[in-house]
This record gives sequence, structure tokens and C-alpha cells, in this order.
Amino acid sequence: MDSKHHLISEAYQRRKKGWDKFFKGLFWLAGFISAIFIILIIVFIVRKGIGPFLPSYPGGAYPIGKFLTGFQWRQDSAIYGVAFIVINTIISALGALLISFPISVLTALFITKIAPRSLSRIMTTIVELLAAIPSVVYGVFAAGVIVRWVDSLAAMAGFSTYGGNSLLAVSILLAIMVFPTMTSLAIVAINAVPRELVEGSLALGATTTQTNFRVVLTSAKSGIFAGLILGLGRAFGEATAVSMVAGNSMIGPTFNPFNITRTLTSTMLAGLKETQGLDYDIRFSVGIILMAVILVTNLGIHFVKDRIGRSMS
Amino acid sequence: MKRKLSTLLVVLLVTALMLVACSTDTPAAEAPAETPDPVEEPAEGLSGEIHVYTRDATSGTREAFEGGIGFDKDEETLTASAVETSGNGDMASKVGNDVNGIGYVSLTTDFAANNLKPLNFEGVEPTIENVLSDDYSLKRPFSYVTRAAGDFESDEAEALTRAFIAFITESEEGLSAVDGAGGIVDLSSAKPWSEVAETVDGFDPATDYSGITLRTRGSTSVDKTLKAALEAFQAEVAFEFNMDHTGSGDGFKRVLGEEKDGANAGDIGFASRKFGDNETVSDGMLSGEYCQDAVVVVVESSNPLSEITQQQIHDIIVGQLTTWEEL
Amino acid sequence: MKTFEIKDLNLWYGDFHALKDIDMDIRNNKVSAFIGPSGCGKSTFLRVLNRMNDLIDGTKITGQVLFNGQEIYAPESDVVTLRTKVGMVFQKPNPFPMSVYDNVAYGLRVQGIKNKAVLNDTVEDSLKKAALWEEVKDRLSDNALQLSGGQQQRLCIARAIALSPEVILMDEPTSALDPIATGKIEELMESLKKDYTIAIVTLSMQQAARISDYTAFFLLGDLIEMGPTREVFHKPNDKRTEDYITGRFG
Amino acid sequence: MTRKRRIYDGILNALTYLSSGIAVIILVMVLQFVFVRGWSGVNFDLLSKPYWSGNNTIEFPQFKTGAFDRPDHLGDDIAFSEKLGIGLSDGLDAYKEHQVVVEYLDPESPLHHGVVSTAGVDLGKELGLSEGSNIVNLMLKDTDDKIVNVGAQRKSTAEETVAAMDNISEMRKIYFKTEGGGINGSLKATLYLIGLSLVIALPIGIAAAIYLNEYAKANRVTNAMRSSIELLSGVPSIIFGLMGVSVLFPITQLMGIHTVSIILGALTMAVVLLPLIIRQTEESLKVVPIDLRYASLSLGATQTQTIFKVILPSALPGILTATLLSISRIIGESAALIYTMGTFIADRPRLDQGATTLAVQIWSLMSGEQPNFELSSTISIIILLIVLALNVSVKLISYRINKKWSVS
Repeated sequence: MDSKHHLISEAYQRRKKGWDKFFKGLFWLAGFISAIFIILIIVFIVRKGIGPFLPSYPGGAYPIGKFLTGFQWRQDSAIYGVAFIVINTIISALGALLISFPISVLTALFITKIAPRSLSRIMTTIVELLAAIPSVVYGVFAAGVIVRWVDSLAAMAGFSTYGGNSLLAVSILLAIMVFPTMTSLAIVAINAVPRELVEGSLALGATTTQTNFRVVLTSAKSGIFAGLILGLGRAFGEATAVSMVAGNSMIGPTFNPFNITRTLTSTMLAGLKETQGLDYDIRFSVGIILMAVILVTNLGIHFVKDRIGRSMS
Repeated sequence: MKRKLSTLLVVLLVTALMLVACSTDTPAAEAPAETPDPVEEPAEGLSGEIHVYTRDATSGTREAFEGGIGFDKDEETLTASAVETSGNGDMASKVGNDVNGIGYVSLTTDFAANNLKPLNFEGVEPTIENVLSDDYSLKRPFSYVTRAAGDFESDEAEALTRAFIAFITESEEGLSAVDGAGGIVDLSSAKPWSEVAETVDGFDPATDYSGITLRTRGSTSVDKTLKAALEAFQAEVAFEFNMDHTGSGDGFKRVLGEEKDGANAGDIGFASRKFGDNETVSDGMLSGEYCQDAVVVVVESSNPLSEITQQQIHDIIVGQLTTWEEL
Repeated sequence: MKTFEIKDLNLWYGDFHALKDIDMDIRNNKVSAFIGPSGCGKSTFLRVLNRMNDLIDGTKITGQVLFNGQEIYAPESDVVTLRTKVGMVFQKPNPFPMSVYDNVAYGLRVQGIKNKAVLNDTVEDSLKKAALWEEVKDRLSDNALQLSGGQQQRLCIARAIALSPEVILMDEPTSALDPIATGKIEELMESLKKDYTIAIVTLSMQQAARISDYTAFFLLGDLIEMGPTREVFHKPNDKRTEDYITGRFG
Repeated sequence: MTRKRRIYDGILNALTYLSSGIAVIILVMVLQFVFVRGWSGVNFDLLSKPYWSGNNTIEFPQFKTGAFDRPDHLGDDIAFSEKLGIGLSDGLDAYKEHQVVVEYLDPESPLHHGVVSTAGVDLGKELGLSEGSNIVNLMLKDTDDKIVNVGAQRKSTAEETVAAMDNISEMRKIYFKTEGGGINGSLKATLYLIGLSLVIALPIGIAAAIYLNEYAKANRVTNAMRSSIELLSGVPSIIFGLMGVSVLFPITQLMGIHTVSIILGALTMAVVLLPLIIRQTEESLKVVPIDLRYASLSLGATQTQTIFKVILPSALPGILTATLLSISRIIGESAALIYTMGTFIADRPRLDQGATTLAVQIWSLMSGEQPNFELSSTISIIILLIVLALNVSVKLISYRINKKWSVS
């Protein structure tokens, strides 16, 4: 037998092992860089955001208690209370989910189980297209169309609005924006439900519809909740489009859907580039609150999900 | 339990549909104490709650407006139900879309395009003539300040900055461009640019300035007049410009203040007011005013109101006058 | 001649004791078959011989594994060189998604051999040895995934022998193939054993009986017995071997 | 199946139809909204036209008036000067400002033969008026030897401008603007941004995915890495914008860039894209059968060789998908870029200076004094078409992946 081993050069072997180590290091470095950014972001925002409450802050510390519990946000009088903004943000996001969640779950069910094949393909494309529309375009749409709806709806209900800029407009806008996210995750979750479960239910004499609503949806709930969390994150974090229709009220909280509101992101964005000193730095404090709100609601949903999961099984 | 879940879904859906489908159901409004009761017929325009629109705290228009109506910043506060807008255009489009709105914009604003109606102030119509004759008192200057001498990116940029300032303050071409864009200027002492250009220190029309970018910063109200002037200057000297305008507060800050070396630094800063005491414009190479503008109180165009007094608008701003009936 | 000598080999996956006190010799230019019920550790044992278990997190090995008298788990031992000498063929045909030629040349190329003539010769030679040459000589640049399952597995064998290893490890090489393709692979093994030492894991006792010179029976991580195939099948020393072979359990 | 059951099922099914119907209606409304306002503006000129008008002053050293006949095809709304052979109309520019637009220019018109008087490299070059130009200011001496200025800047109508022209004795100079309102600059800036962001993000993202999928052991450090990257994907883009101007700006300052810039935008977008690229690449790495790795390693390849020669080529379609999705994301992004690239629409974007992408140009147009719905909608249509094309490509690629692995 003619061995090839004499052709293998020692130097090449050493070299390739050297490259192997080098690339392993490089890959690790890339992973490290990717992971470190979130820490950089958090450190930076927290450092900036904590600043205004420390005694060393130039011009004196802003009382943190007043910041966390205040119900007014007025840069002209240097009053910064974030409590009502948090409430507004949560209300507008929940409002959006209230509209969007059932629609997206039912649409996902329609696409995966009920629609004929051709229709389902078209619907999938529609959902993907909605997901791909840039948020600026939604903002333009909201400022041009949604505010009109709200305005005429308010007129019918006997309210006057600020040109349609309102809590309801924000919620409708966000509902449209989170719809594709939640729907596509629900589709994935429903598709992952094992066939046997469905067949098992049908074999027991359940109708297809019963099976869809009882077996499929409950089995897919973990994925559907994942979509809900993602949707909520997007609803909390959306800035450009929301600030086009929020109206930025100085006091709150806003419960009347036709009244103007102020969300955490619209607060951060409003005149951010025009400002300085405390008024600028305190927006980073708002950034911390935004991250905290996203985190806490995520945990809350996980908790609720576990509870539902347990009571169902 | 499963049945409950699907029932829940159905209920949620129906609620959602009702919200989306523009139904006539009265929503369960829990209006907070601050919000006055809804009125019966808001469409009339003369009745109902007044919606006050204001600009952000760094706006020069706001400062000029508040000063002009006798609003004492230290003693009084703006009504808490005011809506804050982010720029002159934002203000114009928001008030134009709200039949109950009242706000204030620059005289350069296109009132018709924004569905706005300008109001006479103290019986005087906001016109260029009335501003020049000092009859109209709600007015403010458009001010400029440049970077400190020697602090420009290049000598050419410095010379070009000098030339541009001379162009908009002295030359016929520059002043008529500002005038054409709605700025209020006195054209009587203007000289042709060809004459003015010779007096500018360090500026040589034979030099190629096409690689130089003039960066202008500051007030959004100066946008329109400044853009016209920059373009007219481009017709005289080939160069580039970059207008990134965000508010009067940034005018000083980005050429001489804390952001002068930041990401948004500029060569010339503008304010739609006089620079303040803490804005030390004397540090700059050049500073001054290039035109006048009037602040105009505006309402939506279908509003029957056409006159307003200083006292009335003051009371509206501080929240003592809250409905159209009281006017 | 012993190619491999294994002494006191123990292997754990985490807490699971997968191989227990294994002692075994593998003779050169013979076919050794490892049989036993699923999960008995025979595949794990096969992977000890070219250190493929290194890739699984939490694997711990004690004992001695000598290849031509050298401890392959010694710190100075080089796993890459070892694998050029101990080739492997897997359960499911797994050609790379590239051309037939590139598949066979892969092993040489990753050792830095770029000489066109050497590559051409080796590819032809290996495909001939794997009894595939006639079938693919006109489609060397076709994607290997277009071959039939049996052809793919022979390609994998060609790929393994292109490096002229001393040992070829085969992990249930025919379990994914139909009987005709299986027959061809078995014929191939017969012809390969004059050049190579072969260790094969198989679930089919008939296959072990047909092709192997030695047979080892594994049960629950223990090596129950190993001997010439004829003896193991006809006069097993251990009751459990006999039970398994006669189909009484397993 | 009881009657009640059937009705109940029917209602439930109808609800799903209804929900999907709402989705369709929303899409139709959004599309209708942008198409009604923007479709008329969609043409190829838009892609090549600059946003800002060119500003030129020209003089006429040898000026002679002529006698021209009004061509028959000119509409009634066009004023025609018989002395200069030019047809003018009143128009509106992108800011809805009044313009005096050149609609027709006789081939023999003296206005073809001007000379640039703008100081700079073009000084003295020949340049004439052309159709589509906007006459901002025209200075002439009339038959009474009086200097007269007409044009858009002087708020003259086309009619008044022509009247002045027909009373001319001597032409002084013309300040005119070329047509603007295009998106050429933003289009280029978007392409630069896409290229640069991908050049930065793809290698890092792919390498990180390789580390996580091929090397990382299942331990706490790896978990921490994974959740960090996961968290990164949940950060709102406004926060990325803040990160860009504070964490990354010093990096571009080291390169000598002291302003917002495309480079800063690209660095920021690279961070935004990392989680997306890592996730997509990992997905496609996971699909590559483990057997291929074993086969390669059993042939004496190192892990690096295995990755570059076997795994990455197999994962290529997935990486391509990640690339296309990244492009979609860059095209749609606005909040993060407003802070890192500024909002000034640059016609000749440079990497070390600020510029707007198509999406930010929309933002810029909408937040200006006169929100420009028409051009915004036109740009939206273009963005939608690009995104649609990218999505179709992603579908085709994933179809190919599925086909490839189902053969074996």
C-alpha cells in the first residue's frame, strides 16, 4: 500500500494547528464583542441616568423620590415626574395588545389550520409585508389617517380631541405595528404542535374547530406567549412613530382614550436634540425606567404563563 | 378551563373590533379631575375647551412669544394641559388640525397650506409693514453667531463664513433672498454682492470653495429664510452647506458652547431671539442679527376668532381662560 | 500483530458509566466486529479508537489505549494525526455537499497536499478500491448528494481510504442501506482487509458472522467476550453471549 | 355533531376569517395611503435627481434679443416671451414654495448661451437655462434704463416675468435653480450604510455564531453570552441611537471625524444587526448535519478547517438570508440613525459626514416646516418595493435550503 503520509509536511501540520488556535480565539472574541455591547449600553445609560440624583450633580441633585413618584413632566419648570409616564406607557401598550393579541392569534390559526392553501400563502405574505414596513411609514400613516379616525370617533362620542393625537391613536398605531410580530410567532408555535395531538383529538370525536381552539391553541400557548412578550417589547420601545401622535401631555396619567398622552419613548425623543443639562441627562434616567418596565413586564408575563400553564395541565 | 380561554379570546376580540370599527359606543371614559367635562357640540368652534399648543422650552419663538405677551417666567407657569410641539412646522400642522387649538408660529409660516388663521394682535395685523413700523409688537430678531476666530476647520471655511455673513447682512442678493422667504429686512442700504465681496477679509472669489461645507445649527424658525439665503449664496460662490437645525438653544451651544466639538458641531449658530446673557457671543468671530420676524398667534382656519389682545392670550396661556365662550 | 491494545478502559458521559474495564486487542489486517444490543457501548467504544468522543462535552476516560504501541490519549499525542491514520465510516452516508472528486480529495487537501497529480491519482485509486470508479468516473464533478445511498456510502469509504489510513472504523455502515447495497459494501470489506485493519459495529449478527474474523460482544458497557468469530458464534464462553446470539434476548 | 355545535364552530371559524380580514384591510389602507399620495412621484428621474436644487448665476456677455413665435403646443397657462423665446409657468417646489418654471426654450433662444458667474471652478464656463429650471431672480435693464428684478424670489408670477422680459434692453444676470426634490443622495447614503454596516457586522456576527454553535460548551459563561445577545435584540432602537453618540462616537473621533457620519451610523447599525445575524447564522449552522462535522474531523481536519471548508459553505444560504434581512432592517431603521447620521439630506454623501437614508429622509421631510407628504409617500413606495423584493429573495433561498437537505 502506498501511504500518503510521507507527503504530509510537519510544518503544514504545525501551521494548521496554529491557525486553528488563532481562529478559535477570533471566534471567541467575536462572541465576546457581541455579548459585551448590552453591558456597555446598560452601564452607560445607568451611569448617565443615575447622575442627576447624586449630590455631586452640577446644579444640585434632583430628588429621586420626586422623579419616581411625580405626576408632572414639565421641562419649563424643571419638574420631572415619571410615574404617570410609566402608567401611560403601560396603558397604551396594553391597549395595543388588547386590540392586537386576539386578532393575531386568530389570524395565525386561520393561516395555519383553516385557510385553503393558496389563501394561507397570500395571508403569510401579507403578514410579512406588514412586518417589513418601516416604522416611519407607520408614523406617516398614523399622522395622516389614524388621527382622523380617532377624531371622528371622538366627535361621535361627544369628545373633543387635540387633532386626533391621543392615547387611542397611540394604541391603534402600536396594535398595527405589533400585529405581524405576534402573528408570525404564533404561526411558528402552532406549526410546532405535534400532528399526533391533533389526530388524537379528532379520533376522540372532536370537530376540527374544537380541536383547533382547544388542543392546538393550548398546546401552542408557550410560543404564543413568546410572541406576546416580543410584541409588548416592541410596543414599549417604539419611538419615532409614537411620538408623531402621542401629543406629549405634561400631566397625567391619561385614562381617557381621546386625551393626549406621553410615553417613555416619546419623552426621550421630544426635543432631545435641543436640550442640555438636567433636562438632557434625565432622559437617560427615563431610559433606565424603560428598560426596567420591559424587564418587569416580561417577568410578569412569564409568571402569568406559568400559572396558566399549571392550572391547565 | 379551555372553554374559558376561548370565550375570553372571543370577548377580547369583540372589544377590540368595537374599538377598531369606529363604532358609536360611548367609551368608558374615566376622565381625570384635570380634564374638564366634554362639551356638547365641539364642531361650532366658538364653544368648548381651548387647546393650548406651546413649543419646547429651548425654543426662541416661545421665548419671544412669552416675553411679548407679558408672561413672567419666574412668577407664572404655563397651563399644565398645554401640548408641547417639537418645532415650528409641528406646531403649524398640529394647530391646523385642531379646531379648538391655539398656538403661535413664525410669520414666515405658510398659513394657508397649514390650514391656519393668523390673528391680529392688539388690533394690529401681522404684516411686514407693521413689523418694520414697530406697530406690531410680537416680534423677535433672527440672530447669528459664528465659531471663534481660528477655531474653524480651515482658513477657507473661516473666510467663507465671513463672506456668507456679509452676504446676508449687506448684499442686495442676500437680503432679497431673505426677504423673498418671508424674513423682514431693510433693503434700502443694500449693496450689490460684487461690491460687498471685496470688503470681506480673507475672502477671494478666485479661490475654489466647492469642497467647503458650511454647517449651520440652531433655531428651526430660521430654516426657511436661511435656506433661501444659502442657496442664493451658492449661486454666487460654489460651496456646500449642511443645515441641521434643532432649536435656538443649540445655536450657541454647537458653535461656542459645550457641544462645539461634539457630533453636531456647526460653523454658524442661529437663534430666533436675542442671545441670552449666559450665551457669550462676543467669543465668536462674528455675531449679530440678519432679519426680523414676527410671532403670530394662530388658530385653525374655520375658527371665527380674528382678533386677540395681550391680556386674553396671557390668560389663556396661564390657564385662567379655558373655554372659547369666555373669550 | 496488534494494531490496538486497550487496557482497563473506563468511560463516563457525565455521571453515566458507559464503558467498564474494557481490555481488548485489535489485530491488523483483520475485520473485528462489535455486536450487542442498542446502548451497550459498542459505538462509544469504536469512537474511543479515533478519539471522536472528545467532541462530546463531559466525557471522561481512564485506562490505556495503545495504537501501534503509542498511547493515543497521552497529552503529547496528536489527535489530528491519529485521525489521518484511523479513518471512519458512519452509519448514515454523509458525503459533503460538494463534488464527488472534492469529497475524496478532502482528506488530502486538509493535510496541505495540493499537488494536482497526486490528488488525481489518489481519487482514482481510492474510488477503485471502493469499487465505485466505474460508476462515477464520468461524473466526478457532480454533486455527491446526487448519488444513490449505497454509492454515497462507498464514496464515504473511498474518502476514508484516500488518506491511506491503517485502520478503518465502520459504525453500522449498512444500517441505512437496502440489501443489494449492503451486499456490495460487504464484498468491499472483504477486499479491503488485505490492506487495512477494519473495526465494524453492526446490529446484524448475520453480517458479523459473514464478514468478521473476530467478534466482540458488548452488554451494558461491559465487554462480555471477544474471540474468533467462529468460536463466538458456535461455542460462546458466556451464557449471555449465547442468549443474545440465539435471539433469546436483546 | 349537533346543530348547536355546528353554529358554535361556524362562529369561531368566522372569527378567524374576520381577523385575517382586518389584517388585509390594514395592509390595503397603508398601501393605499402611500400609493395615493406618492405614486405620481415614482419615476426613474427621482432616483437620479439630487434633493437640493443646484444654484447658478449666469451672465450673458453677448446678448441679443430676437423675435420668436409662440409654438402651438404650449398650453394656455404658459406665458411666452417673444423677445427671448422662453415659455414660463407658475409651479410649486418640494416645499410648496412658488416657482417660475421654464417650460419651453426655443432652440435659438439667447438664454441658451450664458456664462457662469458663480465664483468657483465653473466660473466662466458656458451654461444656459434649460427646461425645468426655476428662475429665482432675473436682473435686467428695461427700455427706460431702469434695473428690474423679477423671478420667484421677487414673488413675480410667470406672467409678470415674461412682461419684464419683453421690455428688456439689457440682460444683467439670471439666478436660477435646477430641479431638485430627488432621492439620489439618500439612495447612495443608504447603499453606503448597507455596505459598511454589513462589512462590520457580518464577520463579527458570523464568527460569534460559529463560536456559540461550534465551540461554546454548555456552561454559565456561554449562557450569559447567549442571554446578553438575546437582550441586545430587545433593546429599542432609540437606545441604540443614544449608544451610538456616546459609546461609538469616541471611536470615530479617533479616526478624525468630529461630526455625525455614515461611519458612525454604520457602527451603530452593526451593533443593531449583530443579534439578528447571530441568530440567523446559528439557525443555519444548526441545520448542517452533525455527521458532516464528524466526517471532516475523522479525516484529520482541524475544527477551523471543518468550519471553513464544510460548515460555512453549507450554511451559506442561511447567511445570505441573514444578510438580506439585515438590509431590510437597515432600510427601515430611523430612530438610531437620526442621532448618529443627522437629518440633513446630503446629495453627495461622504463616509465621514452626515447623511440621511431613505427612511430618515422621510422623517426629515415630515418634521420640516411643511410636512411633505407626497415625497415621503413616494419614498415609502420605493422602500416597500425594495423590502418586498428582499422578502421574495429570502423565500426563494429558504426554499432552496429545504430542497438541498431533503435530497440526501
